[in-house]
Amino acid sequence: MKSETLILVQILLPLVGAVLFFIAKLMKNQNLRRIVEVAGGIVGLFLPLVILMLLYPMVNKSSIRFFVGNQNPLIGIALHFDGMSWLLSIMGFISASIAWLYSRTAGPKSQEFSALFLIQTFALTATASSADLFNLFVCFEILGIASYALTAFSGKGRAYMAAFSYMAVSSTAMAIFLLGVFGIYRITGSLSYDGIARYITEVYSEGQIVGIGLSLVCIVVATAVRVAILPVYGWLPEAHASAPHAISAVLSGVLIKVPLFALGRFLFLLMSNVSAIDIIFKEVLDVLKFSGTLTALVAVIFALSQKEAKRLLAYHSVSQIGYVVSAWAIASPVAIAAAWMHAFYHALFKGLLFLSIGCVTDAAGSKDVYTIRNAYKTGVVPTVSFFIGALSISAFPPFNGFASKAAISYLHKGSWEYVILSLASIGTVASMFKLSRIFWPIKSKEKIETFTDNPIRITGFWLKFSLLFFSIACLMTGLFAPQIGALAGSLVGSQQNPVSGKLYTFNSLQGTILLFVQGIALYLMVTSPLGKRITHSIEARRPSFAGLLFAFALGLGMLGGLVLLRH
Amino acid sequence: MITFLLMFVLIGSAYALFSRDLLYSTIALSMTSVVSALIFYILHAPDVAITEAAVGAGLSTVIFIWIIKHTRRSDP
Amino acid sequence: MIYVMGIVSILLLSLVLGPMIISDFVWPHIARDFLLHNGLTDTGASNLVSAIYLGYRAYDTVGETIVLLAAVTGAVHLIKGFPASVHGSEGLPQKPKRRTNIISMTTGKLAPVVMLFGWYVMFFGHLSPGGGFQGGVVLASGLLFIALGREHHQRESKLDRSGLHIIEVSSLFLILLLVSLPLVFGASILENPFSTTDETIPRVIYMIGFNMAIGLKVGSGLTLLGLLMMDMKHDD
Amino acid sequence: MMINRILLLGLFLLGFYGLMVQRNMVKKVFALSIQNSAVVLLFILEGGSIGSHAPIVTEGQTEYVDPIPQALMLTAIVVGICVTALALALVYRLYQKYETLDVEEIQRKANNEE
Repeated sequence: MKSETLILVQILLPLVGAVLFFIAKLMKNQNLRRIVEVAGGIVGLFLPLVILMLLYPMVNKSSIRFFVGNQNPLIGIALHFDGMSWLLSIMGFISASIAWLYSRTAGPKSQEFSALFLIQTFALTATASSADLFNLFVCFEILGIASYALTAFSGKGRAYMAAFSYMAVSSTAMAIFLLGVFGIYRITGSLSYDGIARYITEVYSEGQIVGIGLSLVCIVVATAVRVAILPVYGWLPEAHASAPHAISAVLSGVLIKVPLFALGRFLFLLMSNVSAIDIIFKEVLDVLKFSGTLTALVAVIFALSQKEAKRLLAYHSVSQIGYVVSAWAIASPVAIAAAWMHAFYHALFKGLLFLSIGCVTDAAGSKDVYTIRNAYKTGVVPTVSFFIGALSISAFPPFNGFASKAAISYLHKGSWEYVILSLASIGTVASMFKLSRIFWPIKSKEKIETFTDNPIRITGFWLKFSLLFFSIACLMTGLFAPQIGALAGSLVGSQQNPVSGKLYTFNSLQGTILLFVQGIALYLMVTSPLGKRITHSIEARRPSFAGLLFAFALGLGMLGGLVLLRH
Repeated sequence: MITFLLMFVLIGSAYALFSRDLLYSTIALSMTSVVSALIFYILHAPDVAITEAAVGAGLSTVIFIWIIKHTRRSDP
Repeated sequence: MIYVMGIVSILLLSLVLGPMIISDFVWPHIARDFLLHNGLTDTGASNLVSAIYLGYRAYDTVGETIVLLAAVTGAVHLIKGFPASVHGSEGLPQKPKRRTNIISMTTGKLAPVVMLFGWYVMFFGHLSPGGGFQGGVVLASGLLFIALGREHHQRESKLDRSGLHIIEVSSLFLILLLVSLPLVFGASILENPFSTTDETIPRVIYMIGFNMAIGLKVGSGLTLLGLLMMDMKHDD
Repeated sequence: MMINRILLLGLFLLGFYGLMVQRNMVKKVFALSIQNSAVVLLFILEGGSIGSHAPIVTEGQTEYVDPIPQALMLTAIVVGICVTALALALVYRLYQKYETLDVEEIQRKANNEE
C-alpha cells in the first residue's frame, strides 16, 4: 500500500463512517440498525487511529508531500503529511472518538448527530494535512458548517443564537479569507504553498509586497476568528456553553487548535524561504504573540466572574488557547512542539472537565456554580474525574498540565509574557477552586438550594468509560511528559525536547505550592462581598452581536494598518 | 456595460437590506442574482452564470420566501 | 450607538481591503496557458472549468459535496424537529383553499422540460457549460415544480420521502465508490483510472460518472429540503 | 476597470454594514449572501481580464479567460447557499421559540432565561 493512499484513506474513512450512519437511518429493524451504527463508529473513528500507527514510521523519517490523484503540480491540490499533521490527527481522533463514546449514553443519539460528528472529524484531518490555500478554505467551511449544525443539536434557544452568531462571524471571516486567497493568487498565480513560495521570491516591486502583506493579514485574521484569540473570541463562550457536552469537549479540545497549526504550516513555509516578506511576518507574529498572552489573562478574569459552570470552562478554553498561541507565535520548532504539547494536553483535560461538569450539572438540574452542592453524591467516577481535570488545568505536578505549562513558561523565560502567563495560571487555580464548590458537602447554615435529598447517581457504561479514559490519559501523559515531548520534538523537527529533563526539581515544586496559595488567596478575594460585586458586573457584560463584528473589524484594521505603515 | 450592471446590483442589494417589507427585499435580492448571472455571462463565465442563476435566483428565493411565510413579513 | 460602530468598522475595512482590491496587477496566465495545451488531453473534457473542477481539483469537489450534505442534514434536522402546527404562520396571507387547475396544468407541462434540461446539464457537463451541481439544482427545481402542482393529498403518494432518501444515500455511496475506484486500476485515489490503461476507454467516462453522482446527490438532497419546507408534514 | 473594483468593494462593505447594523435576523442572512456574491463577482471580474473567450476548448482559439477562478467560484457559491440555508433554519427555530426576529430581543430573552 503506497503511503499516499494510506494517508488519503485515513482522511476519507470518517466519511465512510458517516455514510454508514446515513444507511443506518434508513434501516427499519432495530438490531441490524445498531450493528451498522457500531460499524460506522469503528470504521469512522477507530480504524484511522490504527492507520495512523502504521504511518508513524514513514512520517518519522521524512514528511510525505504529494498531489491528490498525482495531478499536475501547477493545478492539482498539494497535501503535506508531515510530523505536525500526524500529531494533529492523533489529537483529533483521540478526543473525537472518546467524546463520541460519551455521547452514546449522555449525548444526542440520533444518526444525524453521529454523521455530522464524523463529517467534522473528516474536516479536522483534512485541514491538518492540506497544503493548498483554496483546499484550506473548503476544509474550514466543512469544519464550520458541521460545528454550527452540531452546536444547534442541543435544542436550547441559547444554542441556536450562539450557532447563528458563530456562523455570521466566521462566514464573514471566510469571505475575507477568500479575498486573501484572491490577493495571493493574483500576484503569484498559484494556489499550492510550494508554488506560492516559489513565485514569491520574484516579488520586487513595493506594490506587490504590500499586496501580499495585506492578503496575508486577511488570511491570518480570518483564521484568528476560528482560533478565538483576543479581539475575536466573543462567539466562543456562548457556543461552547450551550452546545451538547460531547460537542463542547471536541470544540474546545481540537476545533480551535487545528486551524492555528494549519495556518502555521502556511506562514512558516513562506517565512523560511522569502526575505522580502519576512519583516511583515515578524510583526504579524509578534502581534499574535502579544494578543495570545493578553487573551490568557483577560479570559481568566472573565472565567473567574462567571456563575454558570460550562461558560466558566468555555472562557478557560479561550485562556488556554492564549497559552498555545503565545508559544506557537515564537515560530521556532521547539516552540511549535511545546505549543502542540499544550494543545494536546488541553484537549485531554478540557474534554475531561466538560464531560464531567456536563453530566454533573445535568444530574443537578441547574447550572449555577453558587447553588449546586453535594455533587459528590452523583458517583465516584464524575467526582474523581473532575478533580483530576481541575488539578491538571491548574498545573498540579503529577498531571499533564504541569508539564506543558512548564514547557511554555520555559520558552518565555525572563520576558514580560512569563509574568502575565503566571498571573493567568493563578487565576486558573482560583476559578477551578470556585468550580469545585459544587462538590463540597452542604454546611448546615447555608440555605443554598441543593439536591441532597434525591442525588441522581450517574450511570451509563460509555459515560464512565470516557471519563475514566480521559482521567488515566491526563495522568499518563503527565508522567511520561519527557518521552512525549521527545516524540513531538522529533516529529516537528526540533533537536531540543520542549520538556526540560529535570521536571520535578525542588524549586518547581516550591513554585507550584506558591501558585496554589496565591490561587486560594485570589479565590477568597473573589468571593468576598466586594469581589462578588465586581464579578457580577463583569459577568453581566455579554458580547453583543454587533460587538463581535466590531472586534473583527478592529483586529483586521490593526494588523492591516501595521502592514501599511511599514510600507 | 458591466459598470452599469454592477451599479444595478449595488442598488438592488441596498434596497434589499433597507426596505421595510421582507418580501420586496427577497425579490430585489433574486433580481440582483439574475443580474450578476448576466454579468458572469458577459465575462465569458457560462458555468458560473448557470450556477448563480439556478442557485442564487432559484434556490435562495425559495428558501427566503419559505422563512417569510413562517415568520414575519414586515421589518419592525 | 451601533451605527457609529458600523461606520467605524466600515472605515477600518476599507482601509485594509481598499488598497488590496483596487491596486492594479497583471493577472497571471501561467495556469491558463498550461490548461490551454493539455487540459483536453489530461481529463478529456473540453470544458476547462469542468476539467479543473472534476479532474485536477476533484478533492475540492468532494469536500464541497460534503459541505452541502452537512448543511442539508443540519437544516432538515432543525426544521423537522419542531412541529410547525404550533404557530400559525401569519407571514403571508393563506392562499385560498380552492386550487385552480391552472397551476397543476402548467407545472404538469413545464416540469418535464425543466427535468430534461437538468439531465442535459448534468450529462454534458464536460462539453458544454454545466456539470454536477448545476444539473442537480435544476433537477431539484423540476421535482419541486411537480410537487407544487400536485394537490396536497396527491403529493405524498408520488414523491414519497423514503425514495428520495434512498437516492441520496446511494449517490453518496456512489461518490465514495468513484473516489476509490482508481485503486482497482492501480492508480492512486482520485486519479483518472483510465489514464493508466490503454486509450480504448476514453477518460471522460470517469468524469461523466462523477457528474452524475454529484447531480443525483445534490438533486435529491435539495428536493428533500424543498419538500420539507413546502408542506411541513413529517411522515418518516 | 477601476470603477468596477470600487463598486465591488462598496458591495462588500454594504454587506458587512448590513450584517452589523440590521436588527432583523433575516436581513442579516441577506447581508451574508450579499457579501458572498461580492467576493464571487470580484474573482470572476478580475479573472476575465486576460482573455476574451469562454474556457471551452475550440480549434484555433487561444485567448481564453482564466478558468481557475471560475472553478473556485463554483465552490464558493455552493458554500454560500449552504450557509444561507442553515442560517435560515436556525432563524426559523429561534422564531418558534422567541416569537421575534430582532437580535437584541432574542439575546435579552436568552440571557434572562437561564
